[in-house]
Amino acid sequence: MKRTIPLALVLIMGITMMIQFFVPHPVSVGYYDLTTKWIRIVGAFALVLGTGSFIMFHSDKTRRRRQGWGYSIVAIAALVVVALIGLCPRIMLWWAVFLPTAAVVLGLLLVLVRSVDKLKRFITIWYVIAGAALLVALAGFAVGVLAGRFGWRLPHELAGGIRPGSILQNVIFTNFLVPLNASMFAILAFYMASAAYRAFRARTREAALLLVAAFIVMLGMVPIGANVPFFWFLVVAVAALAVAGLVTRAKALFIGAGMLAVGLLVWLVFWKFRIPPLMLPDTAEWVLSVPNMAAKRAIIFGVALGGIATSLKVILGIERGWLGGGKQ
Amino acid sequence: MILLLISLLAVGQAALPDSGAVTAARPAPPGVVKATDTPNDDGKSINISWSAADTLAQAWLVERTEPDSVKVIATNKPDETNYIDEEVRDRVRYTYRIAAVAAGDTVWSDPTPQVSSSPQFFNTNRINILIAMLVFFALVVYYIETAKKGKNLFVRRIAGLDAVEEAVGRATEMGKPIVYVPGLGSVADIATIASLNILGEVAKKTAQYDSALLVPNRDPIVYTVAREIVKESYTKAGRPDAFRPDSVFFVTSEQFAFAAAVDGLMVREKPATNFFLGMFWAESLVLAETGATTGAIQIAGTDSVFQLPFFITACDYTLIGEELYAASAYLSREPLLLGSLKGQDYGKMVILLTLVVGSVLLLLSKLPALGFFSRIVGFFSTR
Amino acid sequence: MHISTSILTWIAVILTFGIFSFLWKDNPFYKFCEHLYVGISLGYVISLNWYNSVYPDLFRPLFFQPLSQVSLGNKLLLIVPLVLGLCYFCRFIPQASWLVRFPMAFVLGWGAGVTIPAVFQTSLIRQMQGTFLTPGIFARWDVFLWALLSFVGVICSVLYFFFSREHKGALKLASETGIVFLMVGFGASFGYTVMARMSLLIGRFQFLLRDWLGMIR
Amino acid sequence: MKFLSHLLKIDRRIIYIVMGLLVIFPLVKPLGLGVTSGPRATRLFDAVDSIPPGKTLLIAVDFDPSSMPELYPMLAAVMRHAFAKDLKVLLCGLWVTGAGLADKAVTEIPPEYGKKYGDDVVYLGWKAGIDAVILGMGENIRNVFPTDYYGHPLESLAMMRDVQRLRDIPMGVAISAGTPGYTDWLNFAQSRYGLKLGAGVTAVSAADAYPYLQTGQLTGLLAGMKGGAEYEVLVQKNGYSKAYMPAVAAMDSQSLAHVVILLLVIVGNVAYFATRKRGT
Repeated sequence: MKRTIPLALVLIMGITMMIQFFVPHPVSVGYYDLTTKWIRIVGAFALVLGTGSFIMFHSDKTRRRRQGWGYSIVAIAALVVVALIGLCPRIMLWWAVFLPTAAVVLGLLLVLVRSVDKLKRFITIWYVIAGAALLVALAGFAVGVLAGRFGWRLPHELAGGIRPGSILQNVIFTNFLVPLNASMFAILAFYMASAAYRAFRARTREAALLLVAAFIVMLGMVPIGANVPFFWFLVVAVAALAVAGLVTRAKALFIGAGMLAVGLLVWLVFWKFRIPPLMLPDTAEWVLSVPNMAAKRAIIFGVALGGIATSLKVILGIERGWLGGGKQ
Repeated sequence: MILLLISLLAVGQAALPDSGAVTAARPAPPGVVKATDTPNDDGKSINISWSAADTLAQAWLVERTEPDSVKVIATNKPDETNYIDEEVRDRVRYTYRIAAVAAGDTVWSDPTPQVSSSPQFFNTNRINILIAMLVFFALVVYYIETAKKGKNLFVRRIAGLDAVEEAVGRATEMGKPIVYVPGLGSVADIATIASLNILGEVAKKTAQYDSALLVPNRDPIVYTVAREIVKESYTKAGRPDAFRPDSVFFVTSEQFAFAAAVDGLMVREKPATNFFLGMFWAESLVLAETGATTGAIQIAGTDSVFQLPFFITACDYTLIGEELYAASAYLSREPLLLGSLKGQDYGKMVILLTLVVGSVLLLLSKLPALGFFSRIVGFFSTR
Repeated sequence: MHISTSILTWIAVILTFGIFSFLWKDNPFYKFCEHLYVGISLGYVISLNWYNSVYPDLFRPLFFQPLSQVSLGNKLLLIVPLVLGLCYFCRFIPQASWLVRFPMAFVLGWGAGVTIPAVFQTSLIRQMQGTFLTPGIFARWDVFLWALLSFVGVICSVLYFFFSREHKGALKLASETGIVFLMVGFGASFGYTVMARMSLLIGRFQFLLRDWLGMIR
Repeated sequence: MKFLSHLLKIDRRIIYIVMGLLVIFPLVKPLGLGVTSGPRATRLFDAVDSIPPGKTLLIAVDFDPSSMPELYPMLAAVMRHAFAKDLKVLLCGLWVTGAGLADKAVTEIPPEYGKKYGDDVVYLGWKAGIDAVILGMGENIRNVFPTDYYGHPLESLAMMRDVQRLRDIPMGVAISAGTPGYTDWLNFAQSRYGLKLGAGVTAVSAADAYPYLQTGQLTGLLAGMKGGAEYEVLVQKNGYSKAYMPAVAAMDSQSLAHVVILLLVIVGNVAYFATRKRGT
């Protein structure tokens, strides 16, 4: 029962949605609208899984005092405070600031009390956090109701939790989320620089080809490469090949340099000894729209067939990984 | 849809209306007026199209007659010679008339035969998708069934696997450990499952040659599965005693903290070989770079297109996208993996064959005799 | 050069340097910022999910709107997604954890059923239509050359990922040319990725120099 | 050769400092290299330019703060272009973390052109369920977004009266940092409802968009911060806006950063091959 019904459900949903794609009849369109609305709701609930495992992981780490448990408290506190501020409909700003601080103070008090051996047995740190969070939630809702009845009106834009467009959302978004999220990715540029110097090597023929294509695209896509003829880029490439051949005495590099040099000469003659007008940006555009387009299209075919095969195996119940361990 | 258009045009030329004496100012009534139920829709819409008999008309009036009312429902600009009426009810009979309007004169065409809209049960434009789906489904299911029946399906040995063999050998000669990172993905990612299959193989070798193996993990579930696989491989290789449980360990779930921790491990242990097989994101750069600077042989493999360029330049050998799946299918001989891999392989063959044959026919369609081949491109359009 | 006085900008600057400190060494300040980030982003997503999806699409029509606005039939229909959604909570109740399979089956089945035809349409049929060599390629010498080159590129790149026969003879030549195209394709992605990472860093410095130090416009 | 092998041992922090300085320097002292607009950006600009006034332009805000430097200038430039052409602008999003960015754009940019929220610009907000949202909008925008992001019911917004579903919208521009993004708009909006689509993407996913350009599914592409700068230049050159152009200002640093990376790779390789010859 625990496996057959989910598998049947996945089969029915998969087949009906595929058939629906081919049937324009109003019944099929109606069925489609209904299920899309349901999916939007169930999809939003899926967030429960993520939040649940997050809280479980960090609270477990705190309870077991594993290395770095202090930071887990920070993570859970941040989650609880931001979620509560967001969800309380009419929490007022200074209540929103006052209550979390009160909860933290209460938490610290309980931690001190807990360090006394007698009490350690029945008050664990996890209950402290749960207690503090509960306190904040109850107080927030109560204040919201009271504020409603007694008309404690704060300036309109201060109230309203993370209601779209409210002041709280902007504060949390622009001054906490944006700097953290943006900086987390900005440090990648530094890793890129040190990896470029210490790891990106033309070890194999393929890696060398990759780096040359990367150089053309990188220079072609920025203003500095805008008026550099591709001809000079090739001259530099010939020089680099020659030097590499000299240093490593690898015959292949010399042949490569020679062939490229001959090619350049022919190209020069073709343009009657004037520098061919093909600019770097146009070459980069060619690299992107011919070889790159062909390679990416082949990858799209591969990924599409792979994705379809996997989806089909899920629908037909051949692939059951998503069911998880489970007894039967 | 195409046949409809062509028949429309053909009929249009044949029966040009020969209206009576035409005064200079009076426009001729519009030519062939056709009203049809819009095909491949959910009903409630009728397609009206007509052809301009002359260029005098400044506007067109579209008039609809129903059992109980007559109403002009639209005025179109001269160049718009069709209109889709969507305020109709299904199974009610309508007739339409079109008027050419010019300098005060309104000349009505004769009414169209009665027509009523109705929903269709099959969208004929999407036959091409239905055929493609059926062909590919048949291939995948056929190969999975044959694989299940135990018939051995041939999958070529991926060049990457020789590199794996040689890298493990090198580590044993130098007596240095091997670091195997099964990626940062979860058990749901195909790349992680493929990586765990290859881990089993590598663990068998380290058991035989008795060299040290370190497996840091980022996902708790992948950690538990990896430990089982390594334990099983050690027993299969007949060396259950050599298995050290702490060689497979969980590090952290934060992306960059995990990368920093594995970097520390590589700098401390100075491994001879690093394996980065599975799902990677932006932190792949950090891992590959530190690994390269410690001078270890590095073999990577992932299906995330964004990280492949970095692995290709920073590692000695890289399994590109589907090669990772093929390697795991080759090693594990698991019918599910083999079946779907073969199904996709022959799916690709069908695509390539269609492309080549289609292109040849299309190029031939330039010859006058084989003009109808040019319809092939239309067959592949999507609506 | 006038340094900003708003406390909020200073918080943003401190957090930025907190993350950047990871470049020097993994330190407590970085760990604090990273855990703060993980907590805040999840809390933020929860509240937005509530305001934009769960409340307007489910709770308001089901509980708060009277029967005059939402018919009884629709209300009963809304019970289904509510029950499926609540099943997600059972994941954390050991005995009932198998219930989570129902919403997952619904979402996975629906997703697969919708994705397969859409992928056939956009990634396979439409892309194949774009790959055909049509008489139009004879327009000019370069159009013909690049169309042929792209066609050969697609065929060879797909053949590189062909695993059912040993790569010998013609197949070996095809996969050799295929890998060349693939490498140029990866090179293009490499170039663009470098460009992307640099833009993100420049964006952060623009924030520091403009909003914090006021040194640039 | 000793110098080369020493070169390899440079501490990575020195490279970080060099990198940081070289990026900051052009921001403070612009080199003025100028930006030329490529074919892909011009194609998108002409497509938006050809939309008759009064019609609605759909902009999908599918990115988060981490790709703001690349994609926010595009959003601003396209909105300025639309307002200068008296187009109505309809914003929506598939990324939850993009909600704040669209909100910022809707508050900052319309006043520059005297455009009013509700009459000239509407932000529908974010909804879970990627394909469900797009397909729902195809049938009828109201049953996906009964109210806009700020809670006003759609009926109360003047602009929404003549926009019922995707067919009423001549063109859309999907500004996306990954998935969900322009591929979903292609998969579901274009193939089912025929929405003409342009795209603005982060540089990372730009190379993968070319197959869709070649088949004509995408009408024009803006790639990374450079794409944003190209569009900003086009908008300014046609006299549609005199606003500050952040992306163009960053182009000098971008150029310098690329040259630095190039040199680092070349020097790294020379040092590596030279010392490897000695069998280190």
